[in-house]
Amino acid sequence: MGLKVFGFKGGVHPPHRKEGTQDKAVERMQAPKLVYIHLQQHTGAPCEPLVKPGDRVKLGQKIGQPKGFVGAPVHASVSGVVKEIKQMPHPAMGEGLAVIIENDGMDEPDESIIPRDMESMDAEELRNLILEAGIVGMGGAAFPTHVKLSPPKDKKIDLVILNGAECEPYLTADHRLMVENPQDIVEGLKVIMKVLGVERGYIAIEDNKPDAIRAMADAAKSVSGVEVVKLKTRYPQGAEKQLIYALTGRQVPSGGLPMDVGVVVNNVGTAAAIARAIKTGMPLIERIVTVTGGGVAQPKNLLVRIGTPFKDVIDACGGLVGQPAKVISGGPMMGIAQYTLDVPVIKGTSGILVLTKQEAETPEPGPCIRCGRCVEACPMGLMPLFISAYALKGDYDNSERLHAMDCIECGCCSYICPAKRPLVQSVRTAKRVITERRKRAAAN
Amino acid sequence: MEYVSKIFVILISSILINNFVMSRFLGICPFLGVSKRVETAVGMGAAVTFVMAMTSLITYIVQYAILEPLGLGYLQTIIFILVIASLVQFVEMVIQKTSPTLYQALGVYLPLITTNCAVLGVAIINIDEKYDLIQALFNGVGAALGFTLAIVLFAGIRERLELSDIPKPLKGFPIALITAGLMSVAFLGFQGLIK
Amino acid sequence: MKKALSVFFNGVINENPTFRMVLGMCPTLALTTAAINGIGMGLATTFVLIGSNLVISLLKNFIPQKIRIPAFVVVIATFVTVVSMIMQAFLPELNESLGIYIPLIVVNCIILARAESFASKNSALLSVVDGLGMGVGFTLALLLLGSIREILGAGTWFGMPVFPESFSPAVIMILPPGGFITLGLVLGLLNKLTGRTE
Amino acid sequence: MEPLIVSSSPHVYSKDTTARIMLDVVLALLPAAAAGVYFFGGRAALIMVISVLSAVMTEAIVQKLMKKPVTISDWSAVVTGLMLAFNLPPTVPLWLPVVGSAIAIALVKQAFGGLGHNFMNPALAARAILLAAWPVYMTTWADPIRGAASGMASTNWSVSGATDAVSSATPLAILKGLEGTEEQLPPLWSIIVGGTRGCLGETSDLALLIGAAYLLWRRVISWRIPVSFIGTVALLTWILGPQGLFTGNAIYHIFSGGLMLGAFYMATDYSSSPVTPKGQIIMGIGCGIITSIIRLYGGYPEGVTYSILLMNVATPLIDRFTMPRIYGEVRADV
Amino acid sequence: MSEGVKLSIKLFIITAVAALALGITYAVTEEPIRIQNELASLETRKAVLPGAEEFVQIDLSEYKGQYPNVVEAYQGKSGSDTVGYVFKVISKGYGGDVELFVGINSKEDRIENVSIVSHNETPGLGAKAAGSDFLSQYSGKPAGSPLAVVRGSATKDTEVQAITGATISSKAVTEGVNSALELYGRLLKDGGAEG
Amino acid sequence: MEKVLLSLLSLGGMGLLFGAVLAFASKRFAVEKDPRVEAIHEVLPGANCGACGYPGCDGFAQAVVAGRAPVDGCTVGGATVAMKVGAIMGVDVEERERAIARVLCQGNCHNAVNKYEYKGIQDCVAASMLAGGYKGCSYGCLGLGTCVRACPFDAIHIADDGIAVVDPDKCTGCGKCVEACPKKLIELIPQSSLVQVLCISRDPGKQVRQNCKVGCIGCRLCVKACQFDAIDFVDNLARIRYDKCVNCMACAEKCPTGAIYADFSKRKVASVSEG
Repeated sequence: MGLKVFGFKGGVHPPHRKEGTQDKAVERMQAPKLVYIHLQQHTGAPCEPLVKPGDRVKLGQKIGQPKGFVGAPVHASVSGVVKEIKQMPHPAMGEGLAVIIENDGMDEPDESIIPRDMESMDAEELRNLILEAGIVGMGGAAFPTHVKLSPPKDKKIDLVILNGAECEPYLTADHRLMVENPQDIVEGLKVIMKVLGVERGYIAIEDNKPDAIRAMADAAKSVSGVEVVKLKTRYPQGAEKQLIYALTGRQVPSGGLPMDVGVVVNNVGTAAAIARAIKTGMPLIERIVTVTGGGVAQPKNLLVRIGTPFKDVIDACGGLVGQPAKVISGGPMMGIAQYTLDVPVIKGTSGILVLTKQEAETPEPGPCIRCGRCVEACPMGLMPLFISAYALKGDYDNSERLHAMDCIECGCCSYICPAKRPLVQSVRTAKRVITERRKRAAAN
Repeated sequence: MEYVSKIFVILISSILINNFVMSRFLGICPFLGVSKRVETAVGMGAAVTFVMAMTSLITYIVQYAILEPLGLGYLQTIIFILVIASLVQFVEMVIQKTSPTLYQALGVYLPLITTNCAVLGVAIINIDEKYDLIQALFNGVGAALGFTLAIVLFAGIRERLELSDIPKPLKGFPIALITAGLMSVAFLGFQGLIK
Repeated sequence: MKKALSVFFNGVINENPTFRMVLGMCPTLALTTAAINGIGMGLATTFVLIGSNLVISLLKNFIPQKIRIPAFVVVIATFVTVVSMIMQAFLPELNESLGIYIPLIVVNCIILARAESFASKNSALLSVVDGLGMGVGFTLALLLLGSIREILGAGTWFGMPVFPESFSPAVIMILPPGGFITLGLVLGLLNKLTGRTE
Repeated sequence: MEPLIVSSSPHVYSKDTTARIMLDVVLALLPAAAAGVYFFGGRAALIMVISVLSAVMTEAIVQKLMKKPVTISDWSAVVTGLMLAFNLPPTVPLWLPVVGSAIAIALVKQAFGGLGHNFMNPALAARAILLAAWPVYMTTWADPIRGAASGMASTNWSVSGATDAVSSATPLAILKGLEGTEEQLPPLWSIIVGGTRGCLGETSDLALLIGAAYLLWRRVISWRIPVSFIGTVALLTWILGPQGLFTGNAIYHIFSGGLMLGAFYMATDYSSSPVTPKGQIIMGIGCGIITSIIRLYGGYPEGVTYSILLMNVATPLIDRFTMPRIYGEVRADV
Repeated sequence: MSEGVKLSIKLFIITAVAALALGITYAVTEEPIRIQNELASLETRKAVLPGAEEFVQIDLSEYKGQYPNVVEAYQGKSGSDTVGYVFKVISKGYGGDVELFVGINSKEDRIENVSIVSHNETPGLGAKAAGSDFLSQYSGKPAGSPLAVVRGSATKDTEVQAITGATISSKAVTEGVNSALELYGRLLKDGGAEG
Repeated sequence: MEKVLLSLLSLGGMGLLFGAVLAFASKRFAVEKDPRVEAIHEVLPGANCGACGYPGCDGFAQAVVAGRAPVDGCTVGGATVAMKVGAIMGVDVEERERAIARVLCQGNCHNAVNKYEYKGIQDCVAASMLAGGYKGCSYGCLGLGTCVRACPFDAIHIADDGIAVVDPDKCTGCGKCVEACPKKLIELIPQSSLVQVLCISRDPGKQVRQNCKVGCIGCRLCVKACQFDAIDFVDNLARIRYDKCVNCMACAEKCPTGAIYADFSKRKVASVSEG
C-alpha cells in the first residue's frame, strides 16, 4: 500500500450519508414470491427469452440468451414456474420485457451448476464461463464483463483496476463486500488478470473507508502484482475515466474506452461475482443492494435475488416510513428516479434510496450567475454552463462544439450550482438530440 | 528616436484613444452588421486592415503627387472614393483568382469595405493631420486595428447576448447599440493617455 | 401625385432610414451632439440624396451594370463636394462643426442604397421625391436625436438654455457613449410603441 | 400512494444558493461600509442607504414593467447599490446615487436580461457613466471628518476643512504629480487604515481586506483575479517608476485608490468576469496592466474602474479562448 | 470596340462631367471660401487685440526651435502705431492640442485677451477652459511675468484660478499663454522693432 | 477656365484609368461563379450594408444559393427583392398537394393519466428521457413544447389542456416539428384529409384504456366500418391510408373511444334530388 493518495481534477464533496449502513453487515434477504427478471440487464440488445409461460425453471437456469456479442445471458434467480412474459417497469429504461417466475421456494439448482477450479482453466475457458454466468459490471452501468475481457489484439492491456471507490453518497454495498469478502474480490481479480494476461492489478479504495482498505490489503498481501491503493475521497472518484487518470495519469481519449490506454477497470463487486461463479458454478442471480434513505424504516445492506421488486426489498427493511416522495435506483448523484415500487432489482442495482418529501426537495432554478463553479467542478474539463445554455436555447450544434458528448453525467455541476440550474439534464438532452442527429446523418 | 515615439503615439492614439468605432463613430455600419460571430468579425477586421493600409499609401501618393501640385484639393473626396472603390474591387478580383483560400477568408468582406466610412475617413484624416507617408501608413493600420479590436470584442459580447433573455423591444439593434455605448464608456478610460 | 406622396411618406415613416433601416449610422451618432448639427447634416444629406437620385434616375440607361457602383459613387461624390464647397463658402461655422463627416456623406449607405434600390429603377420625378422623403426622414431622426442629446447633455436646445441654472447637464450624453445609448433606447422605445420586434 | 417525484439526476444539491452568495458579499462589504461612515460621517451612510434603496426599487420596478418575477430577494440589487455607493465621493449631491443606481440596474443589468446576463459590472459601469456625465461632482474630494491622519500634526497634508467640498487631491493624484506636492502625501499607514481622500468605500484597505478574507474563506471568490490583479499592479508600478526602472512606490500604489475594492469585489463579479480558471488569471493580469498604464500615463489618476470595465468587455473572448483542457480530448482530427 | 474600352469610356464620360461640374462650382466658390477663411482668422486676431486694425505677420524663423509652441505671431498696428502683438499658440491639453490666440497690449504691457480656437477637451469639464468665465481671468494680467494656476481663488496678480476638476486643461491654457509671454518678452528685448 | 480643364483632365483620366484597369482585371482574373449568385446579386440593393448579417450583398447572395440564408433576408430590399430572389431560387416551383402537420394524440389533461410528478426542464426530449415521460401512456404527447420551439412559423401551440395543436392556416408542412418530437407523434398529412387516427399507442387495449380515455384500443370496429379498405391494422393500432380514404367518416362514427377524428362539418352529404 503506497503512501501516495491519488486524485483527479475537479469534482465535489457531497455529504457522504453513509453512516446509516456502512457498519451494517450484509443480510441475506429471503427470495420473494414472484420475481420479475428483465431480459435486458446490461448495455446492449435485450435477450431472447428461452422459456415460455408455464415452463418450470430451476435455480440458475439460463432463461434469456443475448442476441449479439455485447450482451449477457440472464438466469432464473429462483426455481418455480414461469407465469408470464410481459412489459414491466424497468429501473433504467422505463419499461422492458420481463420473465415473471412464481417462486416455489425450493431453490432447486439447475443441472448445469458445477463448481470449477480457476487454476485448471485457461483464459478462453474462463472468459466463456464469465459470459455464461451472465456477469456484467456491478457498479451500475452493467456493461457485459466478458466484452471488457476481450480486447482486440492491437490493444495491449498492462493494468487491471478494481474499482472500490464507491464515491456515491449513501451507497455502502461495495464497502461491506470489501470488508466481509475481501478474499472473493482478490480471487476475482486474479481471474481477470489471468484472462487478460496482465501482471499488475490495483484495488482502488477511497480513503474514507479505512476498514475496507485494511481488509483488502490483508487479503491481497500474498498475491504478487496486486496492490491496494488509496484514493482521495472526492466525487466522482469512482468514475472510470477519473479513476484511470488518478492512478496512471493516462487519459482515455474522447469517445474511446479504457482499453485504449491499456487499462481494464472492473467493479469490486464484479470481481467477487466472477470468483463466486467459478467457485460455486452458480451464475449471477443475486447481488448486494444498499437500502437506505429517510423513507426506509431500517436501512440495510441486503443480498437480494435479481428480479425482486423494490417493494419487497423495502418491506424486508421494515417497510416505508410515511409517504415516500422519491425512490432512486442507485445513488443520489447518478441514480435514476423511479415512478413505481413495482420495479425489480436488476444486476446493476447498487442501491435503493427512498427519500422523504424533505430530502427530495428540488429547488427552483434561478438564472445562471456565471460563478464558474461548474467549470471548476467538472471532472471532464467541460464548461457545463455554456453547453447547457445552448442546449436550453435549442442550439445543439454549439453544445456539440463545446464537447457535450464528453459529459459523463456525474452530476457535479448540478450539485454545485448555486442557482440550481438543470445543467446535467440539459446536457443529457443535448446528448440525446446530437446522437439522434448523428444517426440521421449517417443514415442519409 | 523622437520620430519613432511619434509613430508610436499615432498608433496608440488611433487604436485606443481615438478608436474609430468607439470615439470617432467611423465604420459603424459594418461594426453593427458583421459582428454576430467572432470568426466573421475577425475576417472583417483583417480585410479592413489590409485595405486601410493600401488606401493610406495610395491616397497619400495621389494627394501629394497629383492633387496638391495641380491645385486640385477640392477633388479630394471624389478622387479618394474612386481610388478606394477601384482598389477594393481590384484587390477582390486578384485575391479571388490567385488565392481562393484567402478569398474565402477575406474576399467576401471586401465589397462591404467600399462603403465603410472608416476607410475614406482615414484617408482624409491622414491629409488633415499632415502626416508623412510612414505616419499615414501607421495611422491607417492603427485605425484598422482599433476597428478590429472593437468589432471582435463586440462580436464576443453579442455571441453571449444570444444566450441572454433580452427584453423584447430591445432585441437586435437597440441592445447592440447599448452594448456599444457601454463599450465606449470603457474606452473613455484611454482618454488623456497620451498628451 | 398620390404615388409621389406615398413615396415621400414611405421615406419619412415606413422606411425611415435611421429608425427602420438602421442605415447611415456614422453621421447619425457622430453629429447629433447638438440639434443644429443634426439639422445641418440632415439637410446636407438630403441635398445629396435628391441630387444623386435625380442624376442616377436620368442616367439609368446610360450606366452599364458592371461599373454602376463606381459610376454611382462618382455622381454622389460630386454632389457631396458641391455641398462641401458651398458650406465652406457660406456656412463656415456649421462646416467646421460637421468637419470630416461632410466628405463622408459619400459613404453614407443610405445614399448608395437609394441609388441602387430606387433611383436606378424609377422615373426622375419619383426619384427626387424619394430622395426628399428619405432626406426628410433622416433629418427628422437626426433632429430628434440631436435635440435629446443637446437638451440632456448641455441643457440647451439650438444653443438656447432650456433649464434653470441649477440643472447640471449630463455631459455623457454628448460624448460617444451617449450617442450609442440614446439611439439604442430610442430604437427600443419605437419598437415598443410600434410593437415591432426582431 | 401519491405519485412519486421523478427528476433527472443528481438528486442532491449543495447548500449554496445565489441569494446566500450575494448576502455573503453584502456581509463582506459591511466592515468597509462601517469604515466609510466612521471616516466620512453620516452623509456616507445616507449615500449608501439611498443608493441601495434606489437600486432595489429600480430592480423591482423594471421587473414589474417587463412582467418578470421580481427577484429583489436575491440580494443582488443590494450588492450593486452598495458597490456603487462605495465608488462615489462622499460629497456628491444626493440625487446622484439615485441616478447611478437606476442606470446600473436598468441599463446595465436588466436591459441585458437581468442577473447573470450583464456583461459589465453594473456598479462600475454606472460609476463610469456618472463620472463622464457629472465630472465635477465625481471628482470633488473632501477630507474625511475623522482622518486617520488628522492626528498627525507633523504631516500637514490636510489642506482644507473637513466639510468644505473643495476639490482636493487624492493620494493618487499627488503620487502622479497632477496636484499637490510629495509632502502632502499621507503616510502609508493611514492609507491602509483609511480616512484619506477618496471614494467613501475605498479608502480603508484594512476593512476591505477583512471582508475579502471572509469571501475567500466562504469560497465566494477565488484568489485568482485579486492576486493576479494586485500583483501585476505592484510589479508594473515598481518597474515603471518615476525615476527610472525599478524605482516605483509599488506598496503605496497597491494600497491607494480603489485597487483593493476593485480587485476583491468588482473584478470578481461573476457575471462580468471569465468563468474559466485560466481566464480569471488573464482577467487579473489584464486589469493590472491597464490600471498601471492609466495610473502612470493616462489622463485619470485612477484606472481601476476603466481597467475592469475594459476587461469585462474582453471577457467573452477570454472565456472562448481559455476553454479548459477537456479530459481525453483528441485534438488532431476534430 | 471591346467591352473593356466601352466601359472605360463611359466611366470617363461620367467622371469628366463630374469634373466639369466640380470645376465650375469651385471656380464660383473659390473666392468666397478664401474670403471666409481670411475673415475668420482676422476676426480672431481682432477679438484678442481689438485696438489693432491691421496685422503684420512676424517671421519667426529667427527663433526656430526656441518657442516651439508658438506657431504664428503678428504685430498689431493701428495706423503706423504698434498697439500690441497676437500669438497663435498650440499647447498640449488633456484631450490633445489646444489652439489659442493670445493678444498682448504692448502699450500697457498687459494681456488683452485670450481666445481658444480649437480644442479637444472633455465637454463639461476641460472644455470650460474655452468659456469666457475662465478666459476672462487672463485679460489685464501683466505681460512681464509668467502666470501660475492655483486651486481655489487666486490671490495674486499672477495667479489664475483653475477650473474645478480640470486642472490639466487650466494648466494647458496657462502654459500656452506663458509661451506667448516669453516670446513677447524676447521680441521686445530684440528691439521688438518698431514698438 | 484652366482649373476646370485641369480637373476635367485629371478626374477624367482617373476614370479612364480605373475603368481600364478594372475591365482588364475582370477579364484577367475572371472566376466562374454560380449564375444564380450573380443573378441574385443583380436584384439586391447593392448597398453592402451588412444588415442581413452576411458580409455584403455578395455574401448574402452566396448564402442564399447555398441555402443558408432565407430569400427574404435582405431588410433593405424588402418584399420586392424577396420576391425576385425567390423567383431566382425557384422557391415556388411546383404546386403540390400541401401537407400539414398533425399531432396524433388527444391525451390531454382530461383524457390521460400521469404516472409520476415530473420536475425538471420543460422540454419533451428532456422529460421523455425519464422513463419515457410522465404520461401514463408512453406514446402520448407530453405537451412541453419542443415542437412549438422548433416551428419557424409559429404554427404550433400547446393548448390549455396540455397537448400540442397545429394551426393549419400557418403550417407550411416544413416538417421541423416532426423531427423535433421525441414521441414521433407528429405526422405530415395531406391537407385534403378530413379523417385521422389521433393515437399511436401500440399497447394492448386494456392498458390503453387504463391510461387514456381517447386512445385506440384496437377493437377493429373501424376496419369493419370502412368500405374502401382504407384502414390498416398493425400492432393493435388503426392507421388510415390517405390514398384510399374518401373521407366518408364511417370509421369515425363507429370508433367507441373517439380516437378517430373526423371533421364532420365538412362531410359531403349526398342530396338526392327528386324528379
